[in-house]
Amino acid sequence: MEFQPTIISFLCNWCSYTGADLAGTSRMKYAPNIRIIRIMCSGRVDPTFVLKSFREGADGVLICGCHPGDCHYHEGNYKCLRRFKLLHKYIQQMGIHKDRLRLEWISASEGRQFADLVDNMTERLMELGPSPIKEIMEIA
Amino acid sequence: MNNRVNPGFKKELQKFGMSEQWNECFHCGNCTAICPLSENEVLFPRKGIRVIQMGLKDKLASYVEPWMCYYCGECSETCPRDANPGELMMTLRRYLTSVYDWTGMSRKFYTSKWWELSYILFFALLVIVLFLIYLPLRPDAYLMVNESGGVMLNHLVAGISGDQFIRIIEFGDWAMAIIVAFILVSNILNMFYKIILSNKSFKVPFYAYFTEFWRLIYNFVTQSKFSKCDDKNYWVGHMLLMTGYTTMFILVVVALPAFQTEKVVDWYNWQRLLGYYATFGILFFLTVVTIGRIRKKDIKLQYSHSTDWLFIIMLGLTTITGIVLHIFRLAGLPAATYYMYILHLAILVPMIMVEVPFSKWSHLAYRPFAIYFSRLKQVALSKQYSTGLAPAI
Amino acid sequence: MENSEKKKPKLKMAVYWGAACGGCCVSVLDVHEKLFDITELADLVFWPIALDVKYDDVRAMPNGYIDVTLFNGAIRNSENQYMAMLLREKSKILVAYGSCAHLGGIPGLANFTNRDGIFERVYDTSESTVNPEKTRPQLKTQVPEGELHLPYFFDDVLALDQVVCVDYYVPGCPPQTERLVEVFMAIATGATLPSKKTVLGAWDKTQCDECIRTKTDKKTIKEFRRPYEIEDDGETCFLEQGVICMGPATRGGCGYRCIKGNAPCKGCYGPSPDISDPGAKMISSIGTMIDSNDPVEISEIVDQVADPAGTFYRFSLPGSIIRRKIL
Amino acid sequence: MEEPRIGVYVCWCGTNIEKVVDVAEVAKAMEKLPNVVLSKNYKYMCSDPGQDLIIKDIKENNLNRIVVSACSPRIHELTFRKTLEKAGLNPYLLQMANIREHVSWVHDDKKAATDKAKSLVAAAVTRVNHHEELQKRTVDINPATLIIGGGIAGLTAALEIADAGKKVFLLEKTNHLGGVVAGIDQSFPYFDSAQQIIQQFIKRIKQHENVEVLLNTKAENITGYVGNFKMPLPMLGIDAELEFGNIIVATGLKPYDPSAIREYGYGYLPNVITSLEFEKMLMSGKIETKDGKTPEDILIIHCVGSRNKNCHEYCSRTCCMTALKFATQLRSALPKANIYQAYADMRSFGKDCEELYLKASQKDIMFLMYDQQKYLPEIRRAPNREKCEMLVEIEEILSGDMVEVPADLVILMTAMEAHEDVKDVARTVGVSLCGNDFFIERHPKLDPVATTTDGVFIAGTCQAPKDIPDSVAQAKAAAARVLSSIDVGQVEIEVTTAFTNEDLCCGCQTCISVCPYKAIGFNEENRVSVVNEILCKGCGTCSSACPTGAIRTRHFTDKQIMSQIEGMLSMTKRKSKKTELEV
Amino acid sequence: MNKIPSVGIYFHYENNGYSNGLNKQKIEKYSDQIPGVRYIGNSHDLPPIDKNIFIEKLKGSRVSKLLIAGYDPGMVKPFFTRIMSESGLDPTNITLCNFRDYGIMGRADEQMAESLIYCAVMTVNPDEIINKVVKQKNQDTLVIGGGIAGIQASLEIANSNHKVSLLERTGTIGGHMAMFDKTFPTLDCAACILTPKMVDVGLHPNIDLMTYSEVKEVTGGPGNYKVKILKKARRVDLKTCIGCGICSEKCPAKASSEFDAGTTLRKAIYIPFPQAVPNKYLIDEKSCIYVTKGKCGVCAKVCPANAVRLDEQDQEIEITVGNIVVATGFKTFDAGKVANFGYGTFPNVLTSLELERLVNAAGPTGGNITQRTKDKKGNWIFTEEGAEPESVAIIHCVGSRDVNNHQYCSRVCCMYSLKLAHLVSEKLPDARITEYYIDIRAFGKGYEEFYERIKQEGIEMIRGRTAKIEERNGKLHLRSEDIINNKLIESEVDMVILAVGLEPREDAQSLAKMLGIDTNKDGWFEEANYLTDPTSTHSGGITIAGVCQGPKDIPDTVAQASAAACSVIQNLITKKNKTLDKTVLISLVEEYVNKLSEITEDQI
Repeated sequence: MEFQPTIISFLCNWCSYTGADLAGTSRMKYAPNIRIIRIMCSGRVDPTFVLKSFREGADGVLICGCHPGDCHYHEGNYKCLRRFKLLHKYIQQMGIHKDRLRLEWISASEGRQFADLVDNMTERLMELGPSPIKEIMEIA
Repeated sequence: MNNRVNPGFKKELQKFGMSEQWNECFHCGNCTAICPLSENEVLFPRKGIRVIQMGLKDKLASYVEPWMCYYCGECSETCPRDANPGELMMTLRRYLTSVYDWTGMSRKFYTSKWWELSYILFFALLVIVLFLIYLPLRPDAYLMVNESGGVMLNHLVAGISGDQFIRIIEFGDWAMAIIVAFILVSNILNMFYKIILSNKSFKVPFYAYFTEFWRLIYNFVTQSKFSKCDDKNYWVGHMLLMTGYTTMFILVVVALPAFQTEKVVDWYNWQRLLGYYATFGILFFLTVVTIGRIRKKDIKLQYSHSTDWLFIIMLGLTTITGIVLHIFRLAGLPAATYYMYILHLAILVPMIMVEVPFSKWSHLAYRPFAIYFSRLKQVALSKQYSTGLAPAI
Repeated sequence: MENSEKKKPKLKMAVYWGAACGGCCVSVLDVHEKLFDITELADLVFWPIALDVKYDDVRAMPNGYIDVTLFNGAIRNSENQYMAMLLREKSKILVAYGSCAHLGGIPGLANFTNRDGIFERVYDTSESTVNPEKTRPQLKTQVPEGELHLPYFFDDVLALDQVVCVDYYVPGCPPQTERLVEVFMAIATGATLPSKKTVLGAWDKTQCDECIRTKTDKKTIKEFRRPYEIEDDGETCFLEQGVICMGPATRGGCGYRCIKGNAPCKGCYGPSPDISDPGAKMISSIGTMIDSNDPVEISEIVDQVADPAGTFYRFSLPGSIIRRKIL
Repeated sequence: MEEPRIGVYVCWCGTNIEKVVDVAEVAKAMEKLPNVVLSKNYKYMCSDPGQDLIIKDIKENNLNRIVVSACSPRIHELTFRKTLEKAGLNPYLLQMANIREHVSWVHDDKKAATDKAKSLVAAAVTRVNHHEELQKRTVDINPATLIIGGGIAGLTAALEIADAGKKVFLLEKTNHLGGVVAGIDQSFPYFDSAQQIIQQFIKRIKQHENVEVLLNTKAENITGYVGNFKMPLPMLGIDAELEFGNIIVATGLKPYDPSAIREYGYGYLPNVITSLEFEKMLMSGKIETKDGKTPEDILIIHCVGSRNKNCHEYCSRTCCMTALKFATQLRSALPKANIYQAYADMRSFGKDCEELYLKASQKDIMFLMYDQQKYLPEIRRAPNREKCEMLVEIEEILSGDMVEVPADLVILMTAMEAHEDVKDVARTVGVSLCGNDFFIERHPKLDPVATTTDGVFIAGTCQAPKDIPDSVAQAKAAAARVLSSIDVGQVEIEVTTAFTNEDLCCGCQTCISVCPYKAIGFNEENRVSVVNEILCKGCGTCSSACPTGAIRTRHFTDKQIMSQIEGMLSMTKRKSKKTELEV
Repeated sequence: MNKIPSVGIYFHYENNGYSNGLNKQKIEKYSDQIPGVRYIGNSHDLPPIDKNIFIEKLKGSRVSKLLIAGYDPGMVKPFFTRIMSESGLDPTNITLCNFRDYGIMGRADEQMAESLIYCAVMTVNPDEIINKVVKQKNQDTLVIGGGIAGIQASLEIANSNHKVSLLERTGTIGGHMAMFDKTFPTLDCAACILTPKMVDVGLHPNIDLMTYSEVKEVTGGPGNYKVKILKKARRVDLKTCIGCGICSEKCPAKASSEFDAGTTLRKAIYIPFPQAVPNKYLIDEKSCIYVTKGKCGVCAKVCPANAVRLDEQDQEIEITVGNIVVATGFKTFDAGKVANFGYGTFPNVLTSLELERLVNAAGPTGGNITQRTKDKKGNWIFTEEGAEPESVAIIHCVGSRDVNNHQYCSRVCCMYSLKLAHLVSEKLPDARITEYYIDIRAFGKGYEEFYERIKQEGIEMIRGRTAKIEERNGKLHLRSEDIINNKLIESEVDMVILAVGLEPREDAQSLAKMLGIDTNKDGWFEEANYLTDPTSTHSGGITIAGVCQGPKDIPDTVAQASAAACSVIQNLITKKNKTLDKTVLISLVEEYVNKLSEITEDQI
C-alpha cells in the first residue's frame, strides 16, 4: 500500500477551523490524512505542540490561522508567525525537512483553499516519505 | 450600419398603432418560447421587441420575422408583464409594409386616417363619376330583364353593347390588377433588397432561390405556418376568407365574361356555387372577427388599429353590396341593380387600390415572400455555419 | 545530642560520574569544611575520583545497599549505561546530579552528530590527528596480558533517566554546592522528601524571580545581539537589551551566578516543573518578543539567532522532545 | 479529582456520518482506551433521545467525562454541554470530536475515513482525561450603550434604546449625523423624502434626554468587556471616560470610487458622475451638465464596482432599485429627456420594488443589458459634430448588438464598500471582518446582528450592503439584544480564560505586552503577573509566551493539547521498516 | 400665531385605485382654507408636465414653500424641485405628505388626511399627535406562528425575562425552514442550525408553547389584548406521550405528509418530523379512521403510556396579552395555476419544496434524488429504487414576476434555485442541470459569490423563461429562448423543478381583520412605515415579523423578528404602548399642533 502520511494540524477556532467546517458543509473532498486540533487562536500554538507531534509520529504539522490583520484576537496570528519562523529554523537545524511544518492563513470562507492546502501538503509529504523521527527518538 | 440607439423611434411606431405597453417587456423570452412558429434563426417576437425598444431602425428594416407571426395571441396571453408581444408584431407588420412601400402611400395611410379616407373617397368618386358620365344608365333599362326575370346586367349602359361593357369592365379589372401587381412586385423587390441584399452578414447561394421557391407557392396556398398555431379554428376561418376572395378574384378578373353573364344561371351552376362559397367564406370570417374586435375578449382582437376597422368595413361593404346587387338582379330591378353595381365597384375599387398594395391586405404577398426570404437567409446561414464562415451570433 | 545521632546508622553514599567533565565531583568537594559534617552522617562507599573501590566491590554489594547515589554525567557509552543500571540496583535513592545527568548537558550537544561523525572528527580530521590507517577504537583488543575491553560508544548521548529510573534530580552545571548540602542534609536528617521524580536543590520559580536586574513589560526585540555587542549597564534585563537570556525558562537556585557576572543565563538549571521542553518554550517566548509583523523582517531578525538549537538546548538536548538531530 | 470514567458516543447524524464512517467500529475501538467505561453509537445524538441516552448513562454508570463524536463543536458543543449540566456534570467535562465536517463530508474512502475518525475520537478521549470542572460566572451590565456611527442604522438603534429609557452615547466620526441617507433626496420604492425622514430622526435624537451625541469622535481605545466597556475621551480632559455596557457598531459603508475603472472615465470626463453626486443634483433641482445645459440623453450604468472580480465580487444590493428610482425621478424632472439604463441583472427584489421596475418601464426608459464581468460599457467624448456630450459603446446582450448610446450625463451606480478605517474600529471592538471588510456576524443566518464578541452588535450596512428598511430592521434587532441584556441586567462571561499560577510566575513580564486585551497586569508586591479574567477572552497567546508555564488557559492547557496529540497519533500504527534516514 | 406660512399645496394621485374612496375635493378645500396655504392643483386636473404653468402659479401665489400631498407624492417631487429652483425658491422647501403612511391607504379617512396635511404645514411630526400612548397593562406577549421568525421573536423576548405564548397552527414549531435541506449561501444544513433553537424554545422557562392552536378572536387594545385561542384536539396527551412511535407503527390509516411536501405518506397518528418540538404524536382527524368512521382505535390500545385520547375535543381558551407578534409566514405558490407547466399532471414536474425534501437525507428517498415511479396501484411515488434523473431543469419565477399570477418578486427563489442546483449536482455529479432564469437576484451577503461558484460548478444558466413543458415518451420537453446565446432551446429532461414563489396564507386577510392591521394589494401585512418602522403596525401592540410582511430570506427574517421583538421589549420596559388614533378629530389636532408649535417657537 502506498505510504499515507499523517498530518497534525492546529486550526484557530475563528477562521481556519470554520474554514475547514465550510469545506465540510460544502462537501469539498480532500485527502484523509489530516488530523485537526482546534485551538482558540493560532497564537496558542506552542512550539512544544509541534515538536510533540513530530515526536509522536506525525509526518507533517500544519498550523493555520486567520489572515494577517484578521485575527479575532487582533495579533495572535502574528505572534504565531514569529514563533513559527524561529521554530522553523530550529527544526531544520535538527534535520527535519522544512516542508514538514507549514503555517498557512485560512479564512472562514476559504473552504476550498483549505481542501487544496491539505491535498497539496499530503502530496508533498508523500514525496518526502514517512517521518523517521518517532523511530529515531525511541530508546531501545 | 449605424447602431446608435434611437429613443425617438418609438414615436414613429406609435403612429402605427403601437400599444402603450411596448416598453414593459423585460425580456424573459417567454413569448419566443411559447410561439410554435418561432425557431432557431427565426426568433421572435422578443427580438423584435428589443429592436423596437432600442429603436434600431436599420435593423428593423431587414427584420423579416414579424411576417412569420400569424398572431395567435398566445404570447400576449402568457406574457408575464402584459407587454403584448403579439400586438407589437402586428405594429411591426404595419410599419414594415410602409418601409417596403417606396411610394410612401402606405405610410400615409397607416399614420393618417384622413389620408386613407380621402384616397378611398377619391377612387369611389372616380368610379361613380366615370360611370355616370361615360356609362350612363340607358333610358330603357327597365326592359333589360331576361326571361327568368333577372336583370341583364351587361346591357344597362346606354350606347354600348353587352360585350363592349364586359370588355370595358374587364379592361378596368386588368388595369387595376396590373397597377396593384406592379406596386406589389416593386415593393417586394424593395423588401428583398432590405432583407437579403443589404444584409452583408450572409450570402444566399444561388441554387437556394430555386430550391426554396416551392415554399413560396406552398405557403401562399396552404398557409401551413398559420396552421401550426395552437388556435386551429382561426386558421380554418382565415382559410375560408382567403379561398373566398381568391375565388372571387379569379371569377371577376380571369373569368369575368363567364361570371358576369346575361343569363341568370341555375343556382347549382358552378359560377353561382363558387360565388356563394366565396361570399359565405368572406362573410363568415368577417363576422367572427368583427364580433371579436368589438368584444375584445380574445387577446389578438383586443387592439384594433383604424386600418383594421377600415379593412373590415370595406371588405364587408363590398360583400354586402355584392349580395344586394345579386338580389336586385335576381329580383329584376334594373335601375337598382345598376346603381348597386356602381356602388359595389365604388367600394371594391378603392379597397383593392388601398388595401392590397399599401395596407393590411398586402400581407397576402409579403407573408409568403417573407417565408421565402427567411428560408433563403436560413439556408445561407446554415451553409456558412457548415463552412465556418458564419459571423458569431 | 551525639548519642541520639549515633543511634541512627550512618548513611551509605556513592558518587559516580558518567560522561562528565568532573566539575560535578569538584562541586561535591566544594563543600569544603562541611565535608566533615557529611562524613559524620554518611559513609562514602563508592566514589571513583576519591576512593579506590572497584566495580566488583559494587557488584558485591547487596541490592539497595547504598542509601544515596549521586550520579553525575550523561550516558555516552555502554560503560556509563552499565554503571547506571548497576548503581540503580544497589541504591535506595538515585540522584541525577548535575545538568548532564539531568538533561544531557554539554556532552549532549554531541547529538547533533553520531558515533561515526565523532570518530571521524576525533580520529581523522581533527587538525592534531595523524591517523593514516584510520584506526578506530576496538571493543576488544588482544594484548599479551589478555583481552582488553573498551565500552561501546553509543550514537546518542542520553540523560540518566533515559536509561534508568531516577528518584531525584539536582540540576546545575555544576550544581550549587549549598544546594547539595541542603539536599544531603534533608536526606540525612530523614526529613520528608518530596515525591519521587522531582527536582531538588533548585527553585520552582525561574531565574528572573531572583534576578535583580530591572524588568519591564516592554520585552520587544528588534535585533538579537551577542553579549559583546551591547554596552551592558548591569541593570537592564538582558532580554530587553536584545541578548538571549535563558533565565526566564531556567530554574532559580544557582543564585543567578552568570547574570551576577554580567553574562546571560545559559539554562543549565533546566526548566521549571511543568515544562516538558525548555528550548521549545524559550523559542515560543523569545519568538513572541520579536518586534515586527512583516514576514520578511521577521525572517531577518530570526536569522540573527545563528544557532537556535545550540542556544536554546545548550544543556538539555538529549532530554528534549527532539533529542537528537535527524541524520 | 476522582478517577476519570469516560463515556464515548459516536453519532450517525442520520446517514451523514454513518454513510462514510463505520460508526460501530469507531465506538468499539474506543472501548479499549484507558478509563473508557462505555462506548456507544446512536443515530442522532443531538436529538432528545440521544441526549437522554447520555444523561441516563451518566447516572447509571457514574460517568464523569463525556466524549461526543458528531458534528462540528461549533454547532452542537453547547447542546451537549447543556446535556451534561442536566445530568449534573460540569459542562466542561465534555469533549467533542468532529467526524462530520472534518471526516464524513470531506472523505469518500470508508476505511481511511473510519481510521481518521478513530484517531480523532481517541484524541478526544485522551484529552477529556485532563478536563477540569470550570465554573460559570456573570457580570453586571452597565445600562448605557455606545453606538458607533450616526447613520440611519445608528440613529434608529439609538432612538429605540433611548425611548426605552436607557442612556445612549452616539459616536459619529464626521461633524454631522445622518450618514449616507443624509445625502439622498428620496427613497425607493415609495419616493418618500429621505431628507424629511433623516431630519426627523436627527431632531428627535438631539432633543432626546437619553442620547448624548459625540460628533467628530472616533471609536478608539475601547477597553473592558461585556457589560462594562470604557472609552477614554481625551479631548474632554485626561480622565474623561465613557462607560457603557454594550456596543452597537453601525459604521455603514461608503461609495466606491469609480475612477479605477478605465472604461468609465470618471474623473476626467466632466459629465460622468456618481449616484451620490446625482442625488445632490436632484436635491438642488438643477439637473444639468457641467456647462449648465439641461441634458437630453442620460445614461445610468449599474454595477459600477460591484459583481466584478476586478472591483468587488459582491452585489451592492441597493443600486438596481436606486437606478430605477433615478430613472423615475428623471422622468418627472425632465419629461422629455431620453433616459437609458445599462444593467446586468435587474435586482428589484424588495416589497413593491418589482412594481417600481414596471413603473419605470412604463415611463419610457430604455433598458440595455450588459455583461458586467466581460464587457463594460465604454464612455468616450463625443466628436464635435455630435449634439451630445459623450458616446457610450455597449455590448447589448438582449439584442446581441454592439450599440452606441448618446449621453449628456452618465450616472454611475457605484458600489458600496467598507470605510478605510473599518479595521481600526474592528480592532477596538474586537470583531473580525470578512474578506470584503464587512463585519462578521455571529451566524450568517440565525444571528445576523450579534458578533463573536459578547456585548458588541452590528447593525446596518457595516455587516453587508442593505437598503434603508433592512438597515432599520437590523438596527432594531441589535437594539432588541441590547435592551434585553440591559433588562436582564447580568450576563454570563467567558469561562475558558487564562490564569496565573503564582507559585511559578517569575515576574519576567513577557506576557503583559502579549495580551491584546490588556487583561494581564503586574502585581508589584508579589512580583507576579495577574490575569483579569473578565477582560480575558481566552486566546491563549500568553500561555504560549510564558516561559515558565505559569499561565494556563483553561480548557486549552498544555496537558490537554499534548494528550490530544498523543491520542491522535496513538491510532496510527504504521508498519514500516526502518527506512533510510533522510537528510 | 404671528408668522403665517406661505405654503403651496399640490395633490398627487397615482392611478392605482388606492385613492378611489377618498373625498379629494373635501381635503383640497380644507387645505386651501388653512391660513397661509394656497391650493396649487392636483395631478388629475393639472398634471406635472409643463413647467412654465407651475412657475407662474408659484410666482402668482407668492408661496415660498411647497407641500405635495397624496399617494406617493414623491413621484412628482423632482419636477417640483426643479420648478422651485427655476423660480428662484429654495428647492429644499418641499415637504411630502404621503397618505400611504398612517394607513389611509385602505380607508377613506379624510380626517386623518387633513390632520397629516395640517401637521406637515406646521412642520410637526404627526407621530406626536396622531399616536396616542396607552398603558401597558399586561406584560405577556403572544407570538403567532412558530416558524423561524416566531421562534426568534419568542426567544428574544423570553431571553429578556418576559413571558411569551407561542402559538403554532401545526403540531410542531419549525415552519418552512425545518423542511429545507440546506440553507444558502453557506450551505449549512437547515435542521442543524434550526433544531437547537427549536429545542431552546421547547425548554425555555418563559415560553408557553401552544402547538396545534389557532387564533379565533382578538379583542381589547394595545397593552391589553384578549385573545381567544382554539386548541385543536391533538388527541394525544402531551404530558404522557413518550414519543416512542408504536402507535404510528400500528396505525392503519395514511395521509400525505405535510412535512415532506406531499412526497410521502404518513400515518394518521404521526409526528411531523423526527426533531419536532414538542416531540410528541398527534392525530390527524381527517385521515384517522376512528374519527371519521368511529371504529379502529388501535393506537389507544398499543400505546404503552396510555397517552391517546381519541375522544378529545377542540377547546377554546382565552388569554390576555399586552403585545402580539405576528409571524404567520407564507405558503408556496400553487404551481398548478400555471397550466403550461403541467404541475400535477406530469409526475416529474416538482416544486422546489418537494425537491427540498427529496434531497434531504431524512426525506422520502433517504436523500437519493430519484424520479417518481408508478407503484402497483398505479400511483406515482418516490422510492429509493427509482431511476436517477440524468437531467434536471430548474425554472425560476414560477408565480412571481408575472402579472398573471403575482407581480412581485419572491426574493428567495433565485438563491434557493442555485442552492438546489448545487445540491443536485453534488448528489448526481453526472446529471445535466440547467437553470432557466429571468434575472439572477443574488443580492445578499455572499450570494453573488455563491452564484459565481455555482456557475463554475458546471451548472448551465440560461436567461430565458421556459414557456411550456410537455411530456413526450416519458421525457419532459421544455422550450425556451436562450437569450444570451441567441437561440431557441428545446431540451428533454427527466425532471423539472419549479421555483415557486411565496404568497400570503389563505387566512392572512381574516387574521389581519381580526387584529385590525392592514394588508397591501398582494395580501402581505402592511407595516407602519416601510422605511423607518418596517416591523410595526399602526397598532403599537402588534408587530409583524418575517415573510408575512413580504418575502424575505432567512437572515432578513431573523433580523426582522428581532426587530419586532425590539418594539415589544421597549413596550415592556417602558410599560407603555402606543397606537394610531384612528378617530382623530381635525379640530383637536389643530389645537394641539398650534400649542406645540408655540412652545417650540418660545424655546427658540
